Amino acid sequence: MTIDDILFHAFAFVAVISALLVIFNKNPVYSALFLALCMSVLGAMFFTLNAYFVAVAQITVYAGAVMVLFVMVVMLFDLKRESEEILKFSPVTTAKVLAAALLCGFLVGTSWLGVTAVKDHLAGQVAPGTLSADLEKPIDGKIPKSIISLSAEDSDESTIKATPEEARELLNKMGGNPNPDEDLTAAEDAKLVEKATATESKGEPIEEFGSTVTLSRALFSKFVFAFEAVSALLLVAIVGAVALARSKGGTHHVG
Amino acid sequence: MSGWAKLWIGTDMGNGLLEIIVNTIKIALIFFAVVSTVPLLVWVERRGSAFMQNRLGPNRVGPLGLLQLAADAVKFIFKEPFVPDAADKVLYFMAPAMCLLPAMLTFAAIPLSTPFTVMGHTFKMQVADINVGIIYIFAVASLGVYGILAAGWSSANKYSLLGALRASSQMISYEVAMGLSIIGILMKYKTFDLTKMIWAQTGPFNFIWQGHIIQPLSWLPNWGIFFQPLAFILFFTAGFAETNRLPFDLPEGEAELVAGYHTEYGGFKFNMFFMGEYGHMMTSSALITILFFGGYALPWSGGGPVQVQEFWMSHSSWLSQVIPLATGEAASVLAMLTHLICFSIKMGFFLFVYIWVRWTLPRFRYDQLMDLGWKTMLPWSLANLGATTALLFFARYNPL
Amino acid sequence: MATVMHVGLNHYLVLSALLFSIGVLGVLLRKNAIVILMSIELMLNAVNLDFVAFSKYSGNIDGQAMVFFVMTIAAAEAAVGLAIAVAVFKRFKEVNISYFEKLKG
Amino acid sequence: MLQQLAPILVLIAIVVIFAVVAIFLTSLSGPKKNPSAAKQMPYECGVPGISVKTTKFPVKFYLTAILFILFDIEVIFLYPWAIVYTDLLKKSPFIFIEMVIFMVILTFGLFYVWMGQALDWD
Repeated sequence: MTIDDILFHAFAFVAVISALLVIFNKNPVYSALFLALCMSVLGAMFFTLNAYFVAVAQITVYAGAVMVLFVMVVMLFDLKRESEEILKFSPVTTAKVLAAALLCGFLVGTSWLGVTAVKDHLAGQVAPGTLSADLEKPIDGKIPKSIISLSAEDSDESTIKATPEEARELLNKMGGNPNPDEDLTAAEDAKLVEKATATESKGEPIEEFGSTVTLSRALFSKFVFAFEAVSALLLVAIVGAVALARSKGGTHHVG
Repeated sequence: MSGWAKLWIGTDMGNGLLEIIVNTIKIALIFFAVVSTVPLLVWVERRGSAFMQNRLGPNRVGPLGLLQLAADAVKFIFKEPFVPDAADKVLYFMAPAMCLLPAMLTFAAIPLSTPFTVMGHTFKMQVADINVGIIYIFAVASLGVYGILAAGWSSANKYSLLGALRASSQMISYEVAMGLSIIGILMKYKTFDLTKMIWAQTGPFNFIWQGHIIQPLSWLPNWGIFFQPLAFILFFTAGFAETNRLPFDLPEGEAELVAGYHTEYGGFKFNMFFMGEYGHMMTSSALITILFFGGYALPWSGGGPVQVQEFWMSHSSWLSQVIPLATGEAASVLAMLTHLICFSIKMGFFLFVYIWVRWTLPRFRYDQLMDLGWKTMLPWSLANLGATTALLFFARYNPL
Repeated sequence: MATVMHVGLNHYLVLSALLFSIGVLGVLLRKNAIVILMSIELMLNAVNLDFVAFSKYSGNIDGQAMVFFVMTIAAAEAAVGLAIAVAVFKRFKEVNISYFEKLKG
Repeated sequence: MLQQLAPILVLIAIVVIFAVVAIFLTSLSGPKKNPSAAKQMPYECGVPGISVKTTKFPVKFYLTAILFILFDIEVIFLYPWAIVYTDLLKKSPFIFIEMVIFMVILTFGLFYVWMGQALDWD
């Protein structure tokens, strides 16, 4: 057992306990604070998964912004502790708990069995871009820098040849190519080959998987439509929130 | 080696039991260094303010009133442990720690100096070398709001709650402007790593225009402030608001809100809020130094830290005779000390400016403060971002 | 035991499933609209964990990119959801979910 | 993996231990607790307290928080963009144009908020 394993179990324990406290605490202020804790722990877990920027973004956005809003609203309302029991014994409550447990069972079962099945299926035939055959071992892909960096200006003469398919595949995998399905011209193909092979022969400094640069390249090329859609979503949310907050309050009338 | 120590091998805590122990001690030392700088800053603050207002300040206890710090500490420790009846007990006790922790965690990512090597073991002058350093600092700093909100709410006092709400609203308002203001400089450095930022600022002032390196004023250091002066002003101003210091100390406006969110706190618990505030102040001074003033690198030193290391390589034979160290190791230790002093001077200057401004400017009104954040700083940082983007577009985009 | 304790993709998926189910349970059990919104945030977080874990174990960065979009949606949902909750609170002095039945267009 | 996180965890442990020990020890070192009805009341500058808490707070506080979330997301998208901007610009102006569109849409949101007086404190 390595420290990674120990930490995963520690983080998982804290995350699950704080998640349970979110829903079973009668005081909404504590619920919100425990949710912030849960989100921070998940952020730390992302850090151990090499998703550095995602981890800090998770803490900034969820723990630092969204949950602050929740805490502020709960404190402003000055909601009292709920007097009603959350888990009182009744057929409806039992059904609810059973439904959630069943959902949990399904999710755990499918993910556990599914991963094992994929593992068995892929044993021996590793295809790049698919799940790695041995799912106990994460792909800590060390990716040559000049494959990621499309702007690498110099490309020396190559000794080892990579096929255009391989080069393109590597680029697609990193999200470096804005249009993975687009047919490249012969000249562009040649360039890709050059780049891929130049790296192999030169042994340049390598970039770690999950680096922010790789992520940004994917975010602003492959996901450009989603990125622009985000701006529209935020605009709508701004307008909606302002309109709602400025309204005199309430809906129409008490029924 | 015990099993527990073995687990840490391969992490940034070092390789081997010795390095792990030394690194743990180093982390504790940096923490206590930050904590013990607080009374010193308080002393500077009180003496400095007295000097500015033509008073004497604390001058009775010890030389120059320096022992006043010890007297204050003793008083903090021997106060009656007081808890208001209506308080939410758990949060009331946790809130000071929730304020202190983010302040200390942000300082952890600050590179204080170059790494040094002793007996073949290399140690970094930094608690954690995080490759997304600057965003990490912003992320953790934004968690500081919880301590304030928790303190205000758990005290069950309306002054506390209103003070906490004011403080948190103000902090989040200025966080946006703060985040936006540094994007221009990030475009230039192309990294989130604080050490790489320092290295990007070595050498003389230069920039790239259409593929050519232009060096108009070679006597200027290559510091960020010369590229982004407006960003510096915005960042510095936002720093005051983030630390809730004058002229932005509305949360603690004595006339209206008593002492703000820590009205109901006393003794050591109050002291921890204080440590948190000064910790944030130190982190923000250190960040300004790193982003805009070349960090620990000496200005006009040519190749920066490399040059300093080489200088000590040829001038450190005397140290090798005093203590048994290889020349390279002695040079690395001396270079580390040089850079540490350089960093302390730069950071100390900004800490002094914080104190200076506090006793110079009057307090804003709350609506003026929010207007400044949303209607002045935010548009200006957006304008700065737009101008930088456009300028870089013309400088770098070459359709040919 | 050794294989169970050795962390692989399975572990992240199971943890994510647990958190998601806890979120679902919160939505089902609680009456307080704000706690229900929190439970939804919890479910979105569980999905984020899945995305990042898959990204790591398949060597594909796309999963991490998706997290940003989930985050945006979660933030927009929280902003608008809480604005509605505040509007309801101002009217009824409580944020019980049953009051939302009285909403009219 | 965890290389960079390890020192942070150690620091968290140190700070938490420091806080717990300090608060615990100072609660022992101080004079005996000597509560009185007046002392245990919420502090009201000396006059007898009227209410424990007030529930009337301006809407502005949480409206600020809502706007903060939305602009924070914008900033989070700008960070990764900033570090690849100049590199990708060498190849095509695409990276410039996409951010211009993004920012124009969001600046429109800021304009709406401003015109709608949501940023005014009165």
